[in-house]
Amino acid sequence: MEVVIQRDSFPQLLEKLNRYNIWLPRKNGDYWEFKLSRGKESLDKKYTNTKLSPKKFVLPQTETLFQITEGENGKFNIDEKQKKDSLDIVFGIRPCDGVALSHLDKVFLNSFKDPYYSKKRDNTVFIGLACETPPFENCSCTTMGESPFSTKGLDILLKDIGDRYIVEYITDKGKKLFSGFPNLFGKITTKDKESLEKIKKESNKKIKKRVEDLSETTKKLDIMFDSDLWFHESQSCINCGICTYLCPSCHCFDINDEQLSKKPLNVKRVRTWDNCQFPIFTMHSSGHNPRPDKQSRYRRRIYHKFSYFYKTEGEHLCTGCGRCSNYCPAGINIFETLQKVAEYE
Amino acid sequence: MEQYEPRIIAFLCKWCSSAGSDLAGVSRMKYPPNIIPITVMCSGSVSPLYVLSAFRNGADGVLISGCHPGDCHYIKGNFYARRKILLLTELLNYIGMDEKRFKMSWVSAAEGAKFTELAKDFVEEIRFLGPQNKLIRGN
Amino acid sequence: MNENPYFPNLALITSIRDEVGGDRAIKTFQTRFVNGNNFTFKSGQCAMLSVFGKGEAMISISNSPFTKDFLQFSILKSGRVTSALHNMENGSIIGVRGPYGNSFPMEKWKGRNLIFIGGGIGLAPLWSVLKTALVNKKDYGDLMLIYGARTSKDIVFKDELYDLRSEMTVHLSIDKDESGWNEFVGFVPENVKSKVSWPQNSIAIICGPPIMIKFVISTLAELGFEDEQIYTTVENKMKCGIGKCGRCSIGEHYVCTEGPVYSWAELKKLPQEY
Amino acid sequence: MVHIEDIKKEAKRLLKEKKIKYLIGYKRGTNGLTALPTFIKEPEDTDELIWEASCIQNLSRYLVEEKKEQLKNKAENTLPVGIIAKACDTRSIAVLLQEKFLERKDIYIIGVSCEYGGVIDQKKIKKKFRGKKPEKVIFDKTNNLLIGTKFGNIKVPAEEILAERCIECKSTFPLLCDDVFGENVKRKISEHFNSIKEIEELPAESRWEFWHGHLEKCIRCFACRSVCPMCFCTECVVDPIELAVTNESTAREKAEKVKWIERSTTATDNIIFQLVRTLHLAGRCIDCGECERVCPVDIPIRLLNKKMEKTALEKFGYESGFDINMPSLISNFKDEDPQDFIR
Repeated sequence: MEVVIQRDSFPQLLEKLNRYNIWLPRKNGDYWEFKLSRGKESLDKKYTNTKLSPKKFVLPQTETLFQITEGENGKFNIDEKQKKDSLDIVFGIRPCDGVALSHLDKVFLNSFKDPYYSKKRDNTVFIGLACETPPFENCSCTTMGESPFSTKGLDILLKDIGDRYIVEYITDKGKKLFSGFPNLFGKITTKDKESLEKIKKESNKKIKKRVEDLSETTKKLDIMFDSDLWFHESQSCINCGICTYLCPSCHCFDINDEQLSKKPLNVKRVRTWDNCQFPIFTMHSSGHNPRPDKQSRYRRRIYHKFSYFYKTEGEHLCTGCGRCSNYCPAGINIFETLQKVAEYE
Repeated sequence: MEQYEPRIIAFLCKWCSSAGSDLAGVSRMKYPPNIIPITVMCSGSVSPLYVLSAFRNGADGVLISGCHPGDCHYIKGNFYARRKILLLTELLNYIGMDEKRFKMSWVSAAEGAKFTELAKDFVEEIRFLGPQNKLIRGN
Repeated sequence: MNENPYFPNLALITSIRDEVGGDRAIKTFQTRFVNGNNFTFKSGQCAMLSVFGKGEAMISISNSPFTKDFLQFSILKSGRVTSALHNMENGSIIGVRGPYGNSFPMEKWKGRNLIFIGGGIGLAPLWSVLKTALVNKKDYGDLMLIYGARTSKDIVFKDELYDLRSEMTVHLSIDKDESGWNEFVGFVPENVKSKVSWPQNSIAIICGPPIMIKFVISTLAELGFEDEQIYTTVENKMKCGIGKCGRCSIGEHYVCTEGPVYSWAELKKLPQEY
Repeated sequence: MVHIEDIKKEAKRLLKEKKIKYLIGYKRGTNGLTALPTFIKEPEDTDELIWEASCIQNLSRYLVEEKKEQLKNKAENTLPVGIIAKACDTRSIAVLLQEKFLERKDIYIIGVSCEYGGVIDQKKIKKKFRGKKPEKVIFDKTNNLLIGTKFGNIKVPAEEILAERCIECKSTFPLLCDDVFGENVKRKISEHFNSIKEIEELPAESRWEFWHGHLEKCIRCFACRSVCPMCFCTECVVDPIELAVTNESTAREKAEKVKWIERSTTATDNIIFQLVRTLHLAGRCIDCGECERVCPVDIPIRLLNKKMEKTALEKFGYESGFDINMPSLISNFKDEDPQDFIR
């Protein structure tokens, strides 16, 4: 279902929602990030996309799973900390990052449902903002078979058509959120629909497809595990964690105990982001490492995204947001690797 | 209201300063119990990481004390310490940690009185500054 | 049991037995849950043990599912968590969650001869399946165990191995000769070569260090074993145990959910990242 | 003037005559103006080499990677590795030689002088040329830059688009070179340590706010550590487990490894990580500015190192990266070292 809201009415909408935590994209120095709203605000017209992906709303970098305290005569009490009950509303999720949320859902809500993820997912409303122009040069959602107007993973999608937004409700959760204030929203007109179609067409045109045929890439991966392409592609890699930490779909994590006090024992079991590009990620206690060099780690990242995940979930674990390639210190571009794989003989 | 009692970690070299603090003890010169001494083999063996770790674990002040120049049991350990600690002092100051919370001193095995005086002054100084809350773990 | 898959259920250590001493010490622990009964598991599965304040480690369950009143783990002292476990006493409380992973396809093996091949601490995961096979001895053909350790002191389950000889063939080996040792001297693959002669209708189940597994597999292939006749268990570093955290992955498999038991026919097809 | 054709010719010769194993240099980037590292083995591939103001990276990091691989594989190095190095890059190689991490015979340095220029700051370019894509940057001798775009040349004062470190550069001429291209010229744009003046003059509380605010954002991607040629330890204090584990490591060694900081990205632990890194780089950092360039959350890491550089110079008269025979800053002392801070 689609309705329309005037751009001028947007601050009023925020005001009506002010009992919730509202997150808006805001500029911090040179880059955008999600910040708590200060009240009557609009969505900045200059907004491109956040540098850090919105995965932190459902998979924070640091998250306490539970606290373990030692009681009398060696007994332990385990307190499952799940304090989050308030609703978070995030405005300005780009459709690519919405797609990433749908990937994370596949990982965390399938067998062995993750209660921490699931609770945060339920208590967050993700409001997307379609891209009328691609925010970055490396944007390429179309390569991944998605579009700048994709609705996957989102609750609501806003489409900017100049002086107003077309509001598309995707989930019931989204619909319910705005249902209390009908007078802010108007009916969508034929003219609105026409201008949307025009913008959509333009936008799709502006996004470059960076890999001609991704299905070819996936096919080729089956036969080129031992290729020396991986050595050459990863030669300039420096083993940092930028690509995976900025990636909206990457979700590997670590679990550690952090002692608050020794006697009586008080421990937090903490989950933090982890990273397949770090050498210690897979290292055994014996020192043996199944993926000992950067070539095998880079290969792992590409295979996980474009072969393994595709085999198990039927989708590529990439949204084409381009963050890894925009910010790689060594300038490694994932799309170029994928194209080379597709052309591999 | 209860008086605030600062916690101060003191890294004392085994050969001079630790002996100096012992001398203060056996001579019945009372130094404040706020000082928690940790004996190290040499002031030169104190890594800046120990200092940061002490603050992280709740120290309100950190003292490093070694032999006077020329008296080091290992000939020149305290000279190395002097360089390292100056760098650390400058850096902590630069990031806005209160420089008064971090001190270095030369105390020989015979200077029980100097140690007592130093300890008293340091504790009072920190008491005036209040609890250290910048580099506390978990924050 | 708690619905939260990360929740460690409190368990009491009811017995600790020293197997091997020294730098690479091995101890065998038995545990019982503080509240309620043990979970049911199958041979080959693992459990995540926590020592609070130190962290978690994935350990294979070494008793047979038929013994229901305890869970048994034989643990090599190797890192932070396992060292902490070695420092524990009878009556200490740890956390246990699981069971995780697949199991040995014992139904499928009915009517076949079973050859268990283990090295070092690798006997622990084999022990569960071996004990289960002994309970249903009539379902299987001949049973044989080939087990090797670095020295005679590094042999685990010594007493039980002695008792075992009355029920099945047991071949032991050590890497270098020692006085008083009158069994095979040499590496496990060599022992396999000298003792195994009947690939027909047999299943070989291997567990040990990665390098041993590799060589035993090629030895068995030489002896005429088909890929489908060879089974092994794979160990990779694990953190979550439920197929999410990403580090135990081999290709599209997560060892904690799709593994740890693989036939060589299956494992061969995956990237050799273990 | 540096002519890229000369560099290509020399590179080709070195590879043809098998004087070097391979060459680490720069090639045209595909993503905007920035050059990319390239590893050339075949003489005919030298045509892809470029030299311009977008050759930002300090390639000596890859010498460190090469050395680590060698150590791991216990391989003998037969031929030196060639590297194209700017003045600052040669200073980092100098420190690696001074610390005996690298051996002089294992590297072949093709030094290139930055002359009147330096390298550009991508962020500054992005801001300045919003919408227009710069294609070429040329320096003239008057501290101005000529930027070529589709819309013609634009003249910009150097400090507006040069990287901060280049503005404060001590010397634009490389040292220790086997081959050198370009002239040794004097040029000065700004006083040394100008960049940290502003922070130093703030009151303590504001300094704390500044650094706390920045370091709070750290996501511990460790790009700063990974890109730094001086961060060559096999094991870092911040790693949750020991990296230097081998088959021989005992369980006790592994179990008793001190956890100085936790993996949780709390502000305190982020600050401690960066402070430890800064201290470890004191007297070693040669200000190539790579850590700051790669930081995804824009922490001005360079300004931490700059403070140590200043302290080393002012208090101990020590300057890193110029003399490979000098004992390093903290493995040495002088009797007259300041001690007025000690009671």
